Amino acid sequence: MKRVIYLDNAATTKVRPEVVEAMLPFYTENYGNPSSVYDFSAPCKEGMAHTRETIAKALGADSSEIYFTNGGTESDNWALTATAEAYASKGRHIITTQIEHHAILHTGQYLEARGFEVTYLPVDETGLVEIAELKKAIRPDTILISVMFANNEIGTIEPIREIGELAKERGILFHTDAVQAFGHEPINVDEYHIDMLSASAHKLNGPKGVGFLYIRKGLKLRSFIHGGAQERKRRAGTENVPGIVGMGKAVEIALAKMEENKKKETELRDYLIRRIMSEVPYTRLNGHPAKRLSNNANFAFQFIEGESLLIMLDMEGICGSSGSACTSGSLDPSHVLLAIGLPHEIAHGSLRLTLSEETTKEEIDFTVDCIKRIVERLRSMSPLYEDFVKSREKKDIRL
Amino acid sequence: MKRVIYLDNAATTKVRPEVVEAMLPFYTENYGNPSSVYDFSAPCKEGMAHTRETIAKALGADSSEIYFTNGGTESDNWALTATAEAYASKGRHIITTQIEHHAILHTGQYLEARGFEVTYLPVDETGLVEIAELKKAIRPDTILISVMFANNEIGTIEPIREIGELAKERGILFHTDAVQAFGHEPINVDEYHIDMLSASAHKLNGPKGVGFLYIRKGLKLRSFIHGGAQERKRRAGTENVPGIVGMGKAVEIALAKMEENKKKETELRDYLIRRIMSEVPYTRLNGHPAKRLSNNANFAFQFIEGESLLIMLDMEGICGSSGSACTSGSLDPSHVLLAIGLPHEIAHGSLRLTLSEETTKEEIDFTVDCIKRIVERLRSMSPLYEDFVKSREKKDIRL
Amino acid sequence: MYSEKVMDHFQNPRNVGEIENASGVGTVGNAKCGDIMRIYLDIDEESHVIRDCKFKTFGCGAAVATSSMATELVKGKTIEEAMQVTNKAVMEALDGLPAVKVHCSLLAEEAIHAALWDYAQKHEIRIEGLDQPKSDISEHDEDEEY
Amino acid sequence: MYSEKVMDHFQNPRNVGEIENASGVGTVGNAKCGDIMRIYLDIDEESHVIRDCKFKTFGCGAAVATSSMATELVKGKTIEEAMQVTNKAVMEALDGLPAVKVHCSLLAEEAIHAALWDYAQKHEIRIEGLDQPKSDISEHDEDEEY
Ligand SMILES: Cc1ncc(COP(=O)(O)O)c(C=O)c1O
Ligand SMILES: Cc1ncc(COP(=O)(O)O)c(C=O)c1O
Repeated sequence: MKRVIYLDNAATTKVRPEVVEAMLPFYTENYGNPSSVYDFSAPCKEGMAHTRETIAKALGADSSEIYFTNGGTESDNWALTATAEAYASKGRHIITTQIEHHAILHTGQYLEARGFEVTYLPVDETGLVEIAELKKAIRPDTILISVMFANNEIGTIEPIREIGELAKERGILFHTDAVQAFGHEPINVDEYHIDMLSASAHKLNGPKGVGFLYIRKGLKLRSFIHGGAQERKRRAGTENVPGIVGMGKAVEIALAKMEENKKKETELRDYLIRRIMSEVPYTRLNGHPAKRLSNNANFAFQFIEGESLLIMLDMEGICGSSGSACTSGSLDPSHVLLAIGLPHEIAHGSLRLTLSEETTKEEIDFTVDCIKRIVERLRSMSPLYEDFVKSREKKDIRL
Repeated sequence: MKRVIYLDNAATTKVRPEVVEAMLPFYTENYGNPSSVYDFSAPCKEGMAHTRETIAKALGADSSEIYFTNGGTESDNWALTATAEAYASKGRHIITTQIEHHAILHTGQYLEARGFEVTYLPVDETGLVEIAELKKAIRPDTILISVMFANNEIGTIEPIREIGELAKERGILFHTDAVQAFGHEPINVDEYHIDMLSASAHKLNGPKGVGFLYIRKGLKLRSFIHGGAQERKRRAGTENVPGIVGMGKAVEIALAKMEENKKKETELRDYLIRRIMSEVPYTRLNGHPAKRLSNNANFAFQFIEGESLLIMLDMEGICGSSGSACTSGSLDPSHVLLAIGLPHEIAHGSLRLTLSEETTKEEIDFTVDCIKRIVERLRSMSPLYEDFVKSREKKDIRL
Repeated sequence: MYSEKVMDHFQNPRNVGEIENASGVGTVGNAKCGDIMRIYLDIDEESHVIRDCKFKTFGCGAAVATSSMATELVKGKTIEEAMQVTNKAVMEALDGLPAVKVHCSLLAEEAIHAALWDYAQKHEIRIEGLDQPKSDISEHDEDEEY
Repeated sequence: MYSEKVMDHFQNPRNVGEIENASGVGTVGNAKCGDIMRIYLDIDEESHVIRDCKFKTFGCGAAVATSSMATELVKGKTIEEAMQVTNKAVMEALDGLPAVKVHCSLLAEEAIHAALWDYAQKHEIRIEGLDQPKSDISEHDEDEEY
C-alpha cells in the first residue's frame, strides 16, 4: 500500500482506537434504545450521560446544557434558525462574519430569504474580526452574534472573549461555531460569555455523524428536528448511542492531551512554515502569524492553481486541501481567502496543511520537498508566471 | 449476566456483526472526508456509492434519488417541511394520519403554526386508512399526502399502493414513512407511486444515527440542513461514512433474508398471539389480524397499566414496550391506540412485543408464562378489576 | 429511573387488598391519566386511630409504590396525624421520584384524603383541613417547558 | 474523479511550453474562475497546416488535461480541420470529464479559436466559422439546479 501522509486534519481526523473500542459494545451488546424503560437500556443511558458530563466539564457548563446532534452543520443550523425564531419579536437582525463556514453562511441566507437581516462582518488581512466593526454593526434589533471560534481554512482564532463581553453588555445572544477549536483550544463558556456553541466529534478524533450544541440554560429555543421526546424534547430522533459514547471518549482524550499536542503541533507547524516561506519564492502565509490553530498552515503560492497542486501532492501520497473540503468541486475560490483580501488568482493557489499529533518531522520534510518541486513544475506551465517573468525581464532591461 | 429476551425490535435492533465489520475500516483506516479530492478518500466515496446503489436497487429507484440523513426523524422532517415550502404556491394543505410517528405529527404541528393546514385522517379499528376517507379529505390545494408504510405500534400495513395511485391520479405528492417497513417488507417506489420515502438503519440491524430519504427525480425540494455541498447540495454536513457503509451492509442482508425472516417471524408471532389470546382472559389483539408487520404483536390487557407490566417483565429479563419507546415517560396513552378506538384505560394497558430473526420458541414460551403470571398479579391489585369482578358477581346474582 | 425504595415497594407492595366493611373508602385518579388509586381505611371510632389500611392501584410503578408507601405511613396514626402525611413525605420516604412521576405522590395523598372524607361523611364529622376531594386529580404538567 | 486519460494528460502533459514568434497566440479564461489557458500555434502559411502547437495553463487538473489533449488534436491538422475540434471531441478523447469540469473543455476549444483568431488578424484573413473570441469565457453553471 502507498504510504499516506495525512495533512488534512481540519477536514476530518482519524478515529482513535480507544474511541472505537468504547463504541463497539454499543453495536452488538448494549444495542437498546435509550428511551426504553427496561434495564437492558441502562448502559446506553449511562454512556450518554457520561459523554454529556465530559463535554460539560470541558466547557465549564452544566450537563443539562449539552444537546447531542448529528454534527457541526446541524448544530449551526439549529442555533441560528431557532434563535431567529425565538427572538424574532425582539428583533430580526443577526451579525456574523464573512469567513464563517457554509453551515453558517447558507443558514444566514436561508434566514435572509425569510425576513431576517444578516450583517456579514469583514475581517482584517489576518482574518480577525475587528471589535470596532462589530460595535458599528450592532443595532437595537440585533438578536444574535455568531462568530466562529477559529477559522477552518486559515486557522485564525477570533477574539471570542471580547466579542462575548460585548454581546453580554448589549444583551445580545452570542453563538460560536467551535467545530475547529473544541478539543484543540481551551474554552470556557462562562469566561467567554458564550450562549451557544457548536462542535463536531470527527474534528477531534471522534466518529463522523455526531456533534453537539451547547445551549445556555434559560434560552428559549425550539427544537430544530421535531418528533420524539429525546434530548429533553429539544432534539428528536433515536440517539446515535455508539457515536455519542465515542465522542465522549474522544473529548476525554483530546482534553487530556491538549497541552502536549498543541506544543508538539505548533513546533512542527512552525518548522513547516519556516521551510516553505524560505524555500518557495512568491509565497504568502495566510491567516494570523500567532493567533492561529496550532496545527494549521495555509499558503498561497502565486501563479499556480490549487487543485493541480493537490493532485500532484496526492500522487506522492500527501493529503492536503485547497479551500475547505466541502467546497471542493466548486469553481469559486474560497470565500475566506477573498475576505482577507487575496486577489482571485492568488486565492486559487492556496494550500491548507493541517497536522495531527501523529505527524512527524520526516513527513513534513518530505512534504516540503514535494511542494518545492511541484510548485516549480506548475509555474513552468503557468501563463501567469510567464507574464510575470517577462515583465520582470522588461523591468530589468529598463533599469 | 442476566439473560435478556429482547422483544423490542420495533424500538431498535441489534447491529449485525457483518455490519460492524464493514464499518470498522472506516474509523481508523479509511477515515478520509469523502468530499476531499485525494485518493485516500476514494474508499469513502466508493463505500457511500455502494450503499446508495444497494438502497436504490432495493426500492427500484435510481441511486441519484437516495439522500443520506441522520435517521428516520430527520427524513420525515425534511420531506414535510421542504415539500410544504417548495409547493406552497400551489397549495397549503397536507394530509396525513392520526397514527403517524411523532416525527410526522410534530412536524405537522410545526407547519400548522406556519400557515399550513394539516388533515389527520382517522383509521379504522384495525389501524387501516380508508381510501374513501382519504378521497373526501383531498382538496384542490392539497400538495402532499404522507401515510406511513407500516405503523410502529400496532404493526398495521397501510394500503400504500392504493394511496399512491390515488395521489398520482390527483397530482399530489406522496410521502411514506417506511421506517418500520423498509428492509422488512418488499417496497417498490414505482409500483406504489411513492415520491418520497423515509427510512432508518437502526430498525433493520444497522447502526443508529443514519437513514435516508428517497426523493423522486424532478421534485424541487430545498435542503433541510444548510451548509456544504454534500449529497448533491441537498444535505449539508460531513457524511457519517462508517454509518452509511453499515447501513448498506444491513440493507443488503435484510433484503437477502427478507422472505426467510418474514416466514420465521410470522410463525413465531402467530404462536405468541395464539397462546396469549387463549391463555390470558380479557385481552385484545391490537392492529390488523393479517395486514401487519410479521414481527409485531400488540396486546391490550384489560384492567392493568402498561408500565407496571413492563417493569415486571424487565425483572424477568424480557424487553417489551408500551406505546412507542420515544414517548415513554409521557403520561399520555398512545395516540395510536386511541385512534383505533381503544378507551383510555385499555390503551394504557397495552404491550408491544416485536420479534427478530433470533427470537426462539423457547423465549416466547417463557415470555407468555411470565405475562400470564404478571397480568394476574397486577389484576389482583387493580381497582378496575375489583369493580369488574363485583359487577359481574352482581349480574350473576341477578341472573 | 426509579430508586431502590420505589422498586422495593413496587415489587413487594405493602397492604395490597380490600377491607370489608371499611370505615372509609376513597378512589381517585382516572383512566385517562392512567392512574387510579383506591384506599380502604379501618378506623377506630373512639381513638380515631387508623388500625388498618389497604389499597388497590391501577397505574405505573410509581403509582403502586406511592400507594404502598402512603398506606405504610398512615397505618397506626390518628386521623390528625394522617392528615400531615403529604405527598412530599411519601416521596421522601421513597428516596424521591422522577419528575414526571411526582403526580403519583399527589394522587396517593389525595387517595388518603378521599378515604378520610368518606369516613367523615359517614360519621358526619368534620376533619380539620380536609375538603371534599376532587373526583379526580388533574394532571400536573411536566416539569420543563421549552 | 478523473478518468485515466485525464490523469495521464495531467501528469504528462503534451506540448507544454511556448513558441517563439508564434503564428498565433490566444489566451482565454480569467483568474476569477480559476483557469487561464494560452495556446501558441505555428502555422504553415501556404498549406494552413498547424505544424506545432504549445500551451501554458493555469488551472485545475482538467484544465491542464484538456489543454494538452486539445493541442494534440489540432497538431498536424489544417486550420479548417482544427475548427472542427470541438470541446466534445476533447472530452471524448479524454474519456469524459466530471460535470463540474466540462467548462474546461469549452475553454480549451476557445483557446484554440483565440489563437486562430490572432493568426487571422495578423494575416488579415477570414476563417470560416470563427468569430472574435470573448476575452474570457463565462462560467457555465453547474449541471444541476435544485
Ligand atoms: C414509524 C417511525 N417513523 C419514524 C421513526 C423515527 O426514526 P429515528 O428514531 O431513527 O429518527 C420511528 C422510530 O422511532 C418510527 O417507528
Ligand atoms: C468551522 C466549521 N463549522 C462547521 C463545520 C461542519 O461540521 P460537520 O461537517 O461535522 O457538520 C466544519 C467542518 O466541516 C467547520 O470546519
